[in-house]
Amino acid sequence: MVEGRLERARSFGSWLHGVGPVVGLALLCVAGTLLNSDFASLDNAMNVLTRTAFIGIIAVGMCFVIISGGIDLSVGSMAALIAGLVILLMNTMAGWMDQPILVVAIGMAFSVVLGAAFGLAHGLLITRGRIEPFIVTLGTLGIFRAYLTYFSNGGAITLDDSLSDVYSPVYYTSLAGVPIPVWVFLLVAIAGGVILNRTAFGRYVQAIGSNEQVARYAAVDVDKIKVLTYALLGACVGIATLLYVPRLGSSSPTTGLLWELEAIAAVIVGGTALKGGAGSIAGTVVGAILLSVISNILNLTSIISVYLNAAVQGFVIITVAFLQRRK
Amino acid sequence: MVEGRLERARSFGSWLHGVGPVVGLALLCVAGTLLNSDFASLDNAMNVLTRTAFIGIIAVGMCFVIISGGIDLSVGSMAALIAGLVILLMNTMAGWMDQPILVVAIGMAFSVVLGAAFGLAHGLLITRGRIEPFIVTLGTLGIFRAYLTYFSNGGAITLDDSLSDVYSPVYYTSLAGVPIPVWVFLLVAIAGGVILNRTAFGRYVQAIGSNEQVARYAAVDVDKIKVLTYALLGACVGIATLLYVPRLGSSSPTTGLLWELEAIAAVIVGGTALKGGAGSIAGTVVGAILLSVISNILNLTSIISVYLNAAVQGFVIITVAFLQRRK
Amino acid sequence: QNKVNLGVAIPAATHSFTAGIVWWANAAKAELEKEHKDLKVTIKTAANAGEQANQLQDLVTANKINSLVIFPFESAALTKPVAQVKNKGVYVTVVDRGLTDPSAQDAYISGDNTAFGKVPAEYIAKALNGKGNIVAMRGIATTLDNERMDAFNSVMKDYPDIKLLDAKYANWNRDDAFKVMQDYLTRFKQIDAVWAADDDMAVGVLKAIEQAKRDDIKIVFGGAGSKGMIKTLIDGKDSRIQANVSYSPKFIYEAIKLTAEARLKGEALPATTIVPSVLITKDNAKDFYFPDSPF
Amino acid sequence: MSIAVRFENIVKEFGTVRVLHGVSFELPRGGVYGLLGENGAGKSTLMKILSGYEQPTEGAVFVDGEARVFNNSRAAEAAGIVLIHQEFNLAEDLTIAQNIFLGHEKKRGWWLDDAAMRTETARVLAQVGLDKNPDMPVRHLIVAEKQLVEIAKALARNARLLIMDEPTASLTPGETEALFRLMGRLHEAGVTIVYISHKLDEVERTTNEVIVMRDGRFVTRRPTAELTRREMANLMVGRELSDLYPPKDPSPAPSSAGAMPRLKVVGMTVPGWAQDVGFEVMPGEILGFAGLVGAGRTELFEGLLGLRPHSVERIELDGHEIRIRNPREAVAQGLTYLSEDRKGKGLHVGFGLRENLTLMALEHYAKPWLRPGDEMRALQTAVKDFGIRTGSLDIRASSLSGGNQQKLALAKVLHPKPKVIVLDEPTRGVDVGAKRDIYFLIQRLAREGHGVIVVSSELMELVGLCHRVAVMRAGRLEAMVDAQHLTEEELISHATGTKN
Ligand SMILES: Nc1ncnc2c1ncn2[C@@H]1O[C@H](COP(=O)(O)OP(=O)(O)OP(=O)(O)O)[C@@H](O)[C@H]1O
Ligand SMILES: Nc1ncnc2c1ncn2[C@@H]1O[C@H](COP(=O)(O)OP(=O)(O)OP(=O)(O)O)[C@@H](O)[C@H]1O
Ligand SMILES: [Mg+2]
Ligand SMILES: [Mg+2]
Repeated sequence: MVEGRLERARSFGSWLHGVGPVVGLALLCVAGTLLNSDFASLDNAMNVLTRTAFIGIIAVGMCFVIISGGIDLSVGSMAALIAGLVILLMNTMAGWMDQPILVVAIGMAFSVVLGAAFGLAHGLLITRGRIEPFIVTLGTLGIFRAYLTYFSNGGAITLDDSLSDVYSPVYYTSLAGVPIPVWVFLLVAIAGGVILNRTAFGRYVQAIGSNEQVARYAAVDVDKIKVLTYALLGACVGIATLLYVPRLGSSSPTTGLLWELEAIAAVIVGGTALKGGAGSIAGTVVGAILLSVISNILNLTSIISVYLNAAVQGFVIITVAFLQRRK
Repeated sequence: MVEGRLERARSFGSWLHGVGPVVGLALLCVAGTLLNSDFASLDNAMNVLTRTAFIGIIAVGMCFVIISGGIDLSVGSMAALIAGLVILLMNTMAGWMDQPILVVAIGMAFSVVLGAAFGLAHGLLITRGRIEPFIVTLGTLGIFRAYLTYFSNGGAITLDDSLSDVYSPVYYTSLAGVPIPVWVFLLVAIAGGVILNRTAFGRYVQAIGSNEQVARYAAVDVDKIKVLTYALLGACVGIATLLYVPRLGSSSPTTGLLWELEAIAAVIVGGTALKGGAGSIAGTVVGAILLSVISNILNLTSIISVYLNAAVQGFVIITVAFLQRRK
Repeated sequence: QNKVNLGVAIPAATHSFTAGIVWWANAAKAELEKEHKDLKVTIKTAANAGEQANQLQDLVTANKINSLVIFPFESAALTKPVAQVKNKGVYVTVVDRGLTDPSAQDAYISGDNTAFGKVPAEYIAKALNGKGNIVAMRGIATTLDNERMDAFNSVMKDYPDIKLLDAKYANWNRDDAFKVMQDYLTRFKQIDAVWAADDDMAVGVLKAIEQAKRDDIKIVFGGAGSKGMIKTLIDGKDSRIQANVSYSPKFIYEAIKLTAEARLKGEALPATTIVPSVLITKDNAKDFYFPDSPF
Repeated sequence: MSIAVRFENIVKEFGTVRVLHGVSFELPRGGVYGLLGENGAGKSTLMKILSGYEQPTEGAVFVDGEARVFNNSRAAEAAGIVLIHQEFNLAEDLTIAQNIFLGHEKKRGWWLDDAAMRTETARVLAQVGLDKNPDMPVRHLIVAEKQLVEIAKALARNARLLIMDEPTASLTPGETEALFRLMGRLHEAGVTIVYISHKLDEVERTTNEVIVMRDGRFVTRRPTAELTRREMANLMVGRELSDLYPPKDPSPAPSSAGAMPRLKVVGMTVPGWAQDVGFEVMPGEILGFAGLVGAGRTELFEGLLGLRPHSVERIELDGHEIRIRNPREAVAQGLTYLSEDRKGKGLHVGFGLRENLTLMALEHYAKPWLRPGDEMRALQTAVKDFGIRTGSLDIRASSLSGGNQQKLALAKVLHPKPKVIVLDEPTRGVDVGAKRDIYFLIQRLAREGHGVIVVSSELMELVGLCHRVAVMRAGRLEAMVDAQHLTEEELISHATGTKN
């Protein structure tokens, strides 16, 4: 009896807690609709979701890394470098062969493989090299962007027009009224949720973040799992990039700037603790959407000085976090 | 016998560990001298130390926050906003009264007080509001910079010439051959070291970072100590700012960009773990100097493409961290 | 002939325009050092004002320069550091962003930020016959961006029937411009022209318009004359790209060349040289097309 | 000097769960009181209330006749009430001296007086018999040493009422003796002592009076002299307990008689901890490991699992040579290890019970997706099999009482169905009833043909349970005592090296 009540109280508490970002998002949506009726249009919703897709997909991968007790500051640079390399590869291949579709397909595969490889390198430096993830990825943050700048001479690397025509539907087409990036985002999020909550790997990730020592004693291959989380994040960055390239068909040293902060913020706003141990993919998705809705609303209205946009974002983030603060 | 050896081996390990950044710095200095003989000149050394002073002073404060298990992403924006507000205040006061020295003195005091106040606000939001430090300071990162942009109308806030003449000696004068900012840096570092290792406050900061629950059980006023660490960091930002203003005499929305990353990197490169619990001010100072020596060497040589500067920095940071990796 | 040790301090290649600056500076170095044995050029790129100030110190202390060409990261912030360099007897040429205290420089070579805002305003106003809705993009909050925006607004004051619907920051970044434009399109049902204020941002703007399949926008006016946009203009590939305004990073090349050659001869430069920003249309576009530059 | 305490109708609720239902009793000044009760009876909770770590939901604590409210431990300590925690409360990054004085730093003016704190620390460490440099970080201490630091911490507080919550759970006889001598001195000096332990022989030896709690209620109090251990046990569990140890099965045939050992280890060296140790355990055999604190037993087995750098000549499992580089390979081959450090190495205290239970055997539940339903059923079975007492199955492991956490940890390492199990201090902090359950469980495992290795500092337990006992001293295998010679005296003499 008593316990039943307790359980209910507790699960209500944790429900409220989990539901914090959702409440925040709902309030924002109401505010958005009041400020500009176009906010609630389907087109706008699709725009917002589509542009959330990149950060959202990266945030899903980041969620694993953060739950396992790690961090990755390099994702923005990594995305930019992958985009640049993929474009260079596709442009080169287009000179050799005459099947743009094949070229694009190879480019897309390359994007994911490259991302996973970069993630793997991070993982190995962190586990074998025994270096703090913060340092490793701060280092590669600089390295990736520097190489992109080097390859592009500081300018933009641009996809050939012929390829661009073949590739751009990947970003601009809709299936059943929903743009492809949103579908991919959805699939990645579902896959992430399933992996985190329904596989041994996901359980191990949580166990490592909660207490690495205990996990090691419990026969968890801590190093392997950590390497895998970084590789998984890398693959997510690769997927985000393969959706990003057809959008503007170019990569430049400004591509992906501060994505790391956005992705980490999405995860944390979504209710995952920075120290790891536990977290939720659903929360992360909501967090990512919430962040892009804020700037969408700011773009749709002009009630506040443009100078203060960042301030509004700051206030909203803090407020949402306050709504879901832990007891 | 066995124990003696073991003891020795262990303390040698921790000595090596602590000495890692120093070794890294020494190697860098050798490399610098080989690449450009002027590197080893006194002038150059003073230049490097002077410019390290800002980040170094902030890093000393950041070291406390990180040891206590927190983080502050807002320091760069905070410095920029403080600089802007201090300049506005001084310009306004210069209109009222005719004693530029007094005006500058008031401005300097205001700088430190404002920093401490911002830090206090962070601390209260984190402890009373029970919000993750990452979120709170990510929020204020945006808020501070937005307000600076607002006050400057997107441009720069510039110190009046009359004041500038009075103020600039604070940055440009030397005492006993050592520029004032270096003296201040030294004092702040020594004070930081003493506070961390010789006061109850410092002890509590380490205890909280190591195990908050244990600290709470030991009747340590965890919330108060946390608030104080943020206020201390804020005051350090204020001090750094009061040295920064006479240097460039202006503040704009690009002032202090990414300082947070540099300050955190200095702390971590200096051997403090991001999860807190233990760390050293000396290491932090060495870390900060190391980071500016890297870019100094890059400035003094032109062997590598300018595009790759960031890559070199990344490699060096990772290498130094590797040298002092924990077993 | 004098020996000239010339330092060049410019912003790092963080977006296309500054990449052009870096490229042209390197081109000048390669060309001039080959031509003159007595000339040494050292180029430093900085990611922020503080770093640039550091580099000035290093150029003087360690590289021992006697002439400096600087593209200040920020006018106000670099005034004092540049003055210090000049006090050490270095000849200083300032490019593009003028210092707040002109006595800190020997010569000033500048692009024309006023024209950068004025030219598009005039072009758009005329093309719309003084009537219509426009939206604008702004870069990163800086003095320079303010100058351009103010110039644009001052022209538009004379056209009361042209409505500037909104002007938001898109950080001289393609992605941000894409997002801002998407939201403009959601918000405003009738837009006649877009002042994208930079060719990078224009790329994002065009993609957003394409995606929304909107045909009300007749003009997208970028700025600075990147090779991609100039090519589009020459080829007439996009009816919305009708004109551009020159603000070529090539002026860093001119500045280095003029300074180096004058110093080699021991001469001084005129106190101020303005490289005019002019309207680029299909007719004169070829003169502004540099396919090898990254910009 | 000493103080008296009275509890009046103390009620404590966590959320809506009531764990203390109005406890009232008195502790007159100067006595040594044994506080007995099953796991989860509420002993630790009541003592935390007394010492300011928790606040009662209802009721009051009277100290020397005066109602007092202690808002934190510092307030209680100011009144002379000091608690030695059951679970360690040490900041791993700080040194021994820093931990001992945490929250009570000695100062000279503004500055910490480290020299004085170091001297004082050396003094209290000497009292508890721990020979360590006060400047050593606590991270480098082994479990028993941490326990001694906890005790030393309390001594440095000048207690007038000292509460010891299972202080000997991780101590071996030597340290325990030293502790008892210390208690004797404190008692003479007039300190009131509350002693909580599941080791009834210790309670019998050290206390004047026992107080029994059950299910959050006061049950009874009796002068210790009037009670036998069995009576104490019966009072605790509220029913008649039969023999603590199961009847011993005959020793299985040794390998010299041609049988195949389950596990055979030859020439195992863990540098700095254990040298050239070899042993074997037969199917159905319970092999004990005895030794003083610091004898290297824990490290030997951590080395065997690949958790420490080590070298080994040969490991055989059922006659096949195997290699073990990490715990995962060990589990895969059929060897699991229960750590003595429950909080630091044994359980994810922030996880639910289900996640803890199945962590080592997740592949059984991942086909390829995990099935929480199956896991839940496994938990229900385990709760029944191991007698884990908990109101709900849906709580975090940290909300279990200490003994119940131990049972959960045991269930966890048995979950992958190993062939050989190494149990390091399996009954630490477990009440007699539960201990008995665990002993019978160990016997059942042996009967099923498992090889069972029990590392324990409780000699009685080894004598009562094991077929053979290996005794380690200073990193070497000193002796292998077989069933005929198995007595506490024999084990102690080998462990201390006084056997000639
Ligand atoms: N923080 C908490 N939240 C919820 N329940 C708790 C908490 N702490 C203790 N309990 C519950 O209170 C009851 C009493 O626990 P307590 O630790 O006092 O038992 P104990 O008598 O010390 O047992 P043991 O002999 O195992 O140490 C247990 O059922 C336990 O699960
Ligand atoms: N912190 C230490 N520094 C140096 N030597 C140590 C330290 N701790 C233990 N030793 C030594 O290491 C060896 C093994 O000690 P350990 O306590 O791990 O053995 P154990 O038998 O597992 O003890 P326990 O009974 O606590 O399980 C001993 O020789 C001991 O003196
Ligand atoms: Mg207890
Ligand atoms: Mg042991």
